[in-house]
Amino acid sequence: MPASGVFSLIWLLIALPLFGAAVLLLGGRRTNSWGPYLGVLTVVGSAVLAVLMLVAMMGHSAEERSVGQSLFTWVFADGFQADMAFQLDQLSMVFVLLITIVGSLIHIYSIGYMSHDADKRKFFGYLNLFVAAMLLLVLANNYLLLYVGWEGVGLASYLLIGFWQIKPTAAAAAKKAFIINRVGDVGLSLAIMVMFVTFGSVSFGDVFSQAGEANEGTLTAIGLLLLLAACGKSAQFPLQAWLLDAMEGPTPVSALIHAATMVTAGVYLIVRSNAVFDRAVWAAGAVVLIGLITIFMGAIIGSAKDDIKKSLAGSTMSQIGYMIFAAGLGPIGYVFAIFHLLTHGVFKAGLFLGAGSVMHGMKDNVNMRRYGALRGLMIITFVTFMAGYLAIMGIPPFSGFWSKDEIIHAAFERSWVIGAAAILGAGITGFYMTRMIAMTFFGKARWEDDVHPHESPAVMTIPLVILAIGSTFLGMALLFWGNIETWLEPVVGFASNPTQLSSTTLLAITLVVVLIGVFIGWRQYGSKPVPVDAPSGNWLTRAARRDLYGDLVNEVVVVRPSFTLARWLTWFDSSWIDGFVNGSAAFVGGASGRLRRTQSGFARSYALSMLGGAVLIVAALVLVRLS
Amino acid sequence: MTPWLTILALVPLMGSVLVVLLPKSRPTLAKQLALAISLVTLALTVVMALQFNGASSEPFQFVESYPWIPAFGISYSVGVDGIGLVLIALATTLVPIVVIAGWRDVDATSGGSVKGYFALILAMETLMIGVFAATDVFMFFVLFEVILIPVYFMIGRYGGPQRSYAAVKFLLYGLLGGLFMLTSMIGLYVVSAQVTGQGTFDYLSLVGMEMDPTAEKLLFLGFFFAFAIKAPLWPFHTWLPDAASASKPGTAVLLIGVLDKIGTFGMIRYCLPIFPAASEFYAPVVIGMALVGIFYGAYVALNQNDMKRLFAYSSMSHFGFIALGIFVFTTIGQSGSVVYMIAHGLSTAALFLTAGFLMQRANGSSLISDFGGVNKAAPVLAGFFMFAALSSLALPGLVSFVGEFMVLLGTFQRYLFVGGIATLGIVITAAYVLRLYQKSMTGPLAPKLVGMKDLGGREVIALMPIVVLTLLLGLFPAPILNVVNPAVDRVMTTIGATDPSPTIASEGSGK
Amino acid sequence: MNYLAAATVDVPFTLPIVDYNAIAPLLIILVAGVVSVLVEALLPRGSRRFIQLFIVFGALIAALAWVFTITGVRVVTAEGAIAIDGPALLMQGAILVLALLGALLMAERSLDPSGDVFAARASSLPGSEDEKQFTARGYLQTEVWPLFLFAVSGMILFVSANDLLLMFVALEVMSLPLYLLAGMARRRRLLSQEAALKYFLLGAFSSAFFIYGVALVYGFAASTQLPVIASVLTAKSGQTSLALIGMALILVGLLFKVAAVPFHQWTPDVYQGAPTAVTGFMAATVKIAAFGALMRVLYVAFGGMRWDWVPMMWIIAILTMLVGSIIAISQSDIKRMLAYSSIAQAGFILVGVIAASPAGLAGAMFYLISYGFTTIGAFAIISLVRDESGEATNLSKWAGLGRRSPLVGSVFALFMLGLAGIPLTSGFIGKFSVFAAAIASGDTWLVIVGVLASAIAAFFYVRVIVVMFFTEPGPQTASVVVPSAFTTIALAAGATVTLVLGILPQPILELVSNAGLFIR
Amino acid sequence: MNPANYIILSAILFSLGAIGVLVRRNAIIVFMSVELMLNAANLAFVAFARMNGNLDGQVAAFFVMVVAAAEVVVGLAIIVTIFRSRRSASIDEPNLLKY
Repeated sequence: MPASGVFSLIWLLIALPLFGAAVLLLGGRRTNSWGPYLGVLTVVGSAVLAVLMLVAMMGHSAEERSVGQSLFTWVFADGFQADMAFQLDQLSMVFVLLITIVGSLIHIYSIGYMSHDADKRKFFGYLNLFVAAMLLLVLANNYLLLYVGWEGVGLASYLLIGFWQIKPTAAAAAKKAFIINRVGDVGLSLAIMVMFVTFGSVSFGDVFSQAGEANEGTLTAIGLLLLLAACGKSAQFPLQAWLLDAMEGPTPVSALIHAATMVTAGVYLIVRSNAVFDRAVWAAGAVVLIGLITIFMGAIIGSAKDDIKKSLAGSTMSQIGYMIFAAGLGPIGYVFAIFHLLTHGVFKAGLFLGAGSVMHGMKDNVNMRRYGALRGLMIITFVTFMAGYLAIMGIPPFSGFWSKDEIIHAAFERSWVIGAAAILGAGITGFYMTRMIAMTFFGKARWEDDVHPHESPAVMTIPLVILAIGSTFLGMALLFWGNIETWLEPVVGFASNPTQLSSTTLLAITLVVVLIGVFIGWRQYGSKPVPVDAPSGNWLTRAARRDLYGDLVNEVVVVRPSFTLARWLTWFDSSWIDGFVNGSAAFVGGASGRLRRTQSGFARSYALSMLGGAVLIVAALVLVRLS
Repeated sequence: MTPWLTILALVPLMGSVLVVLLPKSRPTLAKQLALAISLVTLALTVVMALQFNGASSEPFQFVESYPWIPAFGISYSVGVDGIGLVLIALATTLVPIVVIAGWRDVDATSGGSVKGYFALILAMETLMIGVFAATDVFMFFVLFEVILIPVYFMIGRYGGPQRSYAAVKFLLYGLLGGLFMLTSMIGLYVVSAQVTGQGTFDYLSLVGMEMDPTAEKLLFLGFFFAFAIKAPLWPFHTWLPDAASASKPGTAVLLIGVLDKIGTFGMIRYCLPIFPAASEFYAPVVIGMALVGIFYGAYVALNQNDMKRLFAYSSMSHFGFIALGIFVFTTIGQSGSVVYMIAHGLSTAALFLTAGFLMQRANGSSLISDFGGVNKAAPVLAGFFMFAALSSLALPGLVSFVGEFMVLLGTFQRYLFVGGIATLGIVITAAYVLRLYQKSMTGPLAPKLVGMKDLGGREVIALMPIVVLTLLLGLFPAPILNVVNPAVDRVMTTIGATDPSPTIASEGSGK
Repeated sequence: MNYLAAATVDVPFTLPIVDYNAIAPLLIILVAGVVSVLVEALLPRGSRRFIQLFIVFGALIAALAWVFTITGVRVVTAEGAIAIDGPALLMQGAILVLALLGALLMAERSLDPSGDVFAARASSLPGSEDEKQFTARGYLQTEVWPLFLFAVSGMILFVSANDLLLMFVALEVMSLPLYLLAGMARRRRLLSQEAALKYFLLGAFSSAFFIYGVALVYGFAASTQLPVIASVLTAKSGQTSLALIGMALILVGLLFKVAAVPFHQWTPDVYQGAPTAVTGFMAATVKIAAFGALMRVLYVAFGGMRWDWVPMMWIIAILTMLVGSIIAISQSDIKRMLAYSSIAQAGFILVGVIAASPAGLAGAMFYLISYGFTTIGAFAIISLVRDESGEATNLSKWAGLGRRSPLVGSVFALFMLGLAGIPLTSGFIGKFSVFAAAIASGDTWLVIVGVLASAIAAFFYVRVIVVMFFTEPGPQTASVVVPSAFTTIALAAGATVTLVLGILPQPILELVSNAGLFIR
Repeated sequence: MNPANYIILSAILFSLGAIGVLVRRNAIIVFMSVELMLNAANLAFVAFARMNGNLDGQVAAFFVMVVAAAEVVVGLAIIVTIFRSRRSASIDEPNLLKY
């Protein structure tokens, strides 16, 4: 359906934050005073626009809810065309809402969080850039344009992780994130190429409508390549290593980009490409497997970290693992992947901002072993954090419960083994989240002497409160009021089989497992005093502290060989290739030096060479004649 | 009909002469005059480009032809197709930028003649316009060779400590390539005399000429060798790092940004249409060289401590992409290559100029290890540097992405695995570009840079057009594609290559 | 008795038919030479210079004008001894023009503080009392002019000699004065004298080869006239060994003059030792004359034996190009470097000669003309660069010269680029012409060697530019003397032709191709 | 006597002259060796004239003699000059110009 009415402003959704970014980044220091407000305003503007569009969309019947807007032909050559064109359908809509609303909250929060930073306009510029790119990602109507948003968010993420570039670790983390993401981008690039070679087009419409005609091998290849892309952006195994380092960025960034939105882009990609995955069984299976592995990796890492943000990052990996996992389940899972994505986006944002609020009061210390007993001093933070805590564990009726429960349910529809694994993951979630709560808000105070914990200003707590409300009620709202299944069904399809176990039994089992996790966590960290210096721990703890050796593997398998190769090639270049060039010059020069000695200065030797030449000429002529 | 191309070429030439004739005591006047002339040229280019008819069926537009050396069938013939047009536009755009950026690069105290530098730039502009506009093979060759001379002087006279070595290496390497091309070109002339009875260097007459296959292969080699040195493709590249590191930033911009494009331009304009069968025969070799170059350049760049050398190796890697796109014989690949040429010109300009501004603030050092923390001390400079780096790593949304993606897509379309492997190159590109940024711009401020100033107005003015163009053309590449696509289609028709069609569609048509 | 009787028998004496119109340029120069000798003998010292210059320039211009009026003449005259045809006239004209430029250089008197670049009296001992007196009295040299005129007349005869014997005479008329001129430098007398001695001895040695070859060919063909030799060669095609050896020896003599390897070794020594003006004159004109004779002999007389001499000439050409280019790289004296360069250039011209086609002949002639102008200009500049000990020919003294004197530096750079064969200079068109001819004749590999040699050669030409422009001037840097109009004109002519023939070569290309072939 | 023998004799003389140029150091003797070579040519001319039955060769011999005389004039002048400045007629001694 072509865009009309409010939908003719789809481009404005992106343009508003982009404009903000341009003004802030080009304006320089003079925008420092009013720039942050402009940044907030543009994103809020987009959010308002998005809500208006939602309302308009709800006014249409299910079949007419997808609208397209084409601005101009972007890249074209014989047989190839990619338009600068947008598509706003139900799936995009929920993403747009998530991005703009959570984005707005985080922008507002950042006003307080970044108030003392000299470069805050830059920060807001980057954030705006991120929002614009993310919106482009979810609004694009073809893969190539999606790619622009895809790398755009990667860039924004890079810029924001490295925002405090003066810290070498931050700069290194930013670079690492970008490069690992690039590996994923290779997957996306190649997927686009395979699509073009197969379908002659890269627009969603053409690819999905023809997907049935392609052979399964091709579709599997596309699926796997898209999965690679998703792994990069969503920090799934084996490209997970960057996310933990990304916590070097300011906390609002972690909340917005590395929890709520960007890292979920992989989920979006897979769900968006459901037409491909539905017909590529192996690729879908790989998605499930990757999701499962990451659920546990993330959870284990999250259980061992003392850095509150890194622990949350592990949790994020794990939760996105759930989404990927759900997306791999096919039509029974797509809806819930998105559902969990939305609830997670809200509660994880709340958790991160809560963590940020704690750090704000703790002089930016992130070590949970230096926290403790903060519940009395930061009441709002504590309460909102608890909302997120309960939501992430899936305690009814908090929002995470509804979405996670549906995923576990769907997993059981596929097979009890993966279902059981999903429940186990939920149990570990209970453990590490309890550990976090216990170390941060309960127990004894373990602060350093010069730290005076205090509650954050209203500009930070208000978003916390809003997110906490979201963490509490969003699940119910979406499920019962928003009818998320029927909303998304026209785009992603929906199917459900009855499972062997009744949903009540499943629910009970899940809750029991989670509570076991909570219990273990509380026994370990809540009821016992927490040592300020971390005990060495068992092998799993040690491994988890080192991100399960993800960096080590990268270092040994990729980085070191690359640099060795680079050094070797540099040597080869200078000694052999350039050596050959300079060597031939030196050879000629040397020949020159020797040959000039023949010019002895003695007339008689010249005469000899003349005579010799004459004899040779005569001999040669005669020989040629005789032969 | 207005002789647009001749006017366009003559304006900077006259400007060059005028600048030389100025008194030595008026260096500022020389700069102002050079700037004015280059801006006039740019304006003329814009006016000309607006009159270019993208849909025309003529192979060349703005055609002029006068006999020059009839004894050898040589004429002064100019004309542009879309490819030539955009490259001329690139040259005339970059020249004023280089003039502004290089405003203080040369001063009388450092022993260099100010007016000489700017006169050389203008002379180069003439030659660059001519080389892209020539439709006579001999004329092309002449300009191709002569252009070495101003660059030689620009490197040798105004360059860094290694300038003599670099200049001589550059010139000799270029001459060697040119001489082989000369041999081939003469061979072509002789063949044309045998085939048509009248030897000619006219491009359009030579295209489609029947040749003995063996002769064609040999003649192709001569041309290709010259272009491979110019572009430079692996393994003929070692002059480039030396030349780049010894040059002034402005020289390097013109050298790598525009001049080296003559190599890839030559491949698509001369190698392919004149020697279609040989091009096909050698395509695997060229693709191999290109592929090696992509990774080789990137890996070596990863290990460089000299910024300018790093850019040189990075360019070599990019030239690998460009050559790849040309020799896979797909419309998308070749269009992509042309876009990539423009994009690379712009990103090279951005890189070298920002790096140049940076180096000025560090007493001319170009060692990465001498830098660090610039971001804090000079955010504007760092911002431009970031942008240049992103442009170099082909961030989607920038024009380099359009080029790179089209090249990869075109490659993939023809050779699945080559395309797949080449795509991996984007990771290493990111690695070395970001490593450079990390080492030079982030972290604590390097001791050498204490008290450094951020970019001034002039420097920002020089860089801004590049940024704007890179972004604008990245989001709206139609101005390039509209004129380049028809030209590429013509090349494809000439060499008789057809694009592979999508599997689904072809199955559909097969049914 | 018989002998006496025979003497009294009235043998009818037929007057040889001489087309005086066609050989007038030669006669003009010869007569001028004789007059010049008389001037030297009869007139007082003070008035000689003006009159000599008048004679020299008058004769050269008159001869040149005459050449112009008789363009298109194709005759064999003087009983078959002299052939006036297109190439001959063209090369005569070129020799005359270049000789004009050479005369301008030799007439220059404002360079050396003592007034002249030539020794006041060539025979006087360097540093002797005798010499000092001469210098003190301001005696200046004018003997060079008759020598100069005779040399020019020899050259003019050399390119149109249709008879091997006459060619030998012409060779000697050309060479003998040059031997003397080489030894007349005012500064660095020992070098100059050594150059003269070497030049003379080796020249005489080579002309002995030449004349012995002529004798053998005469034995074979019973004639020394080139067309006759050619026809006898076709008639007696089975038994040509004698002609073969004779040709080889003749070629030795001619290749010596063109400075082809391995007969080249005199060149560097003579070029370096001789007075720069003489070197410039000699480098430009002798090359033309020698190549003119070489081509006439090869094409007219031995065209039928092409398959015998082509392989040999291939090797010589390759050796000449490579040896010249390679040795030049390690030279530090600029005159010596240009000498090796002239050897390399001879190799390139030989490529055109070997093509043995109209295009090859035209190409070689074009190359000769362009090379002549460029080289004479280059030597003109060398004569300007001086320090207190005379000409500063060591490259180290040229450091930064281009920065100190941009105009002179740029012009010299132009000459270097011209010699290197960079497009838009005459050298490029020259190379292009000969290479094109060679490829058309199937000598592709020869051209590839030529290309490689050009690349090597480019290095040392370019090095001069490096020295002049890319190095800082230091205390040892020589200064540039401001010349009088004489050198300035020669210099301007050299530079202009180098540039114009590079950009608009068509008129001269037409000239050389319209000159047609040698008359048989 | 067979005229061909004269040719052989002339070849021998020519070779002797050439060898003389190579082995002798005194400039005068070197020069005389060159003259010997010229005279070998003269002998060949005359012998060939006899064999060919025309007079051209004999005329040629006269020309060569004249040229030789001219060469003597020039040559001796040069040799004398160099002898005056170096006090030696060795051709190995002037050896400043080399390499």
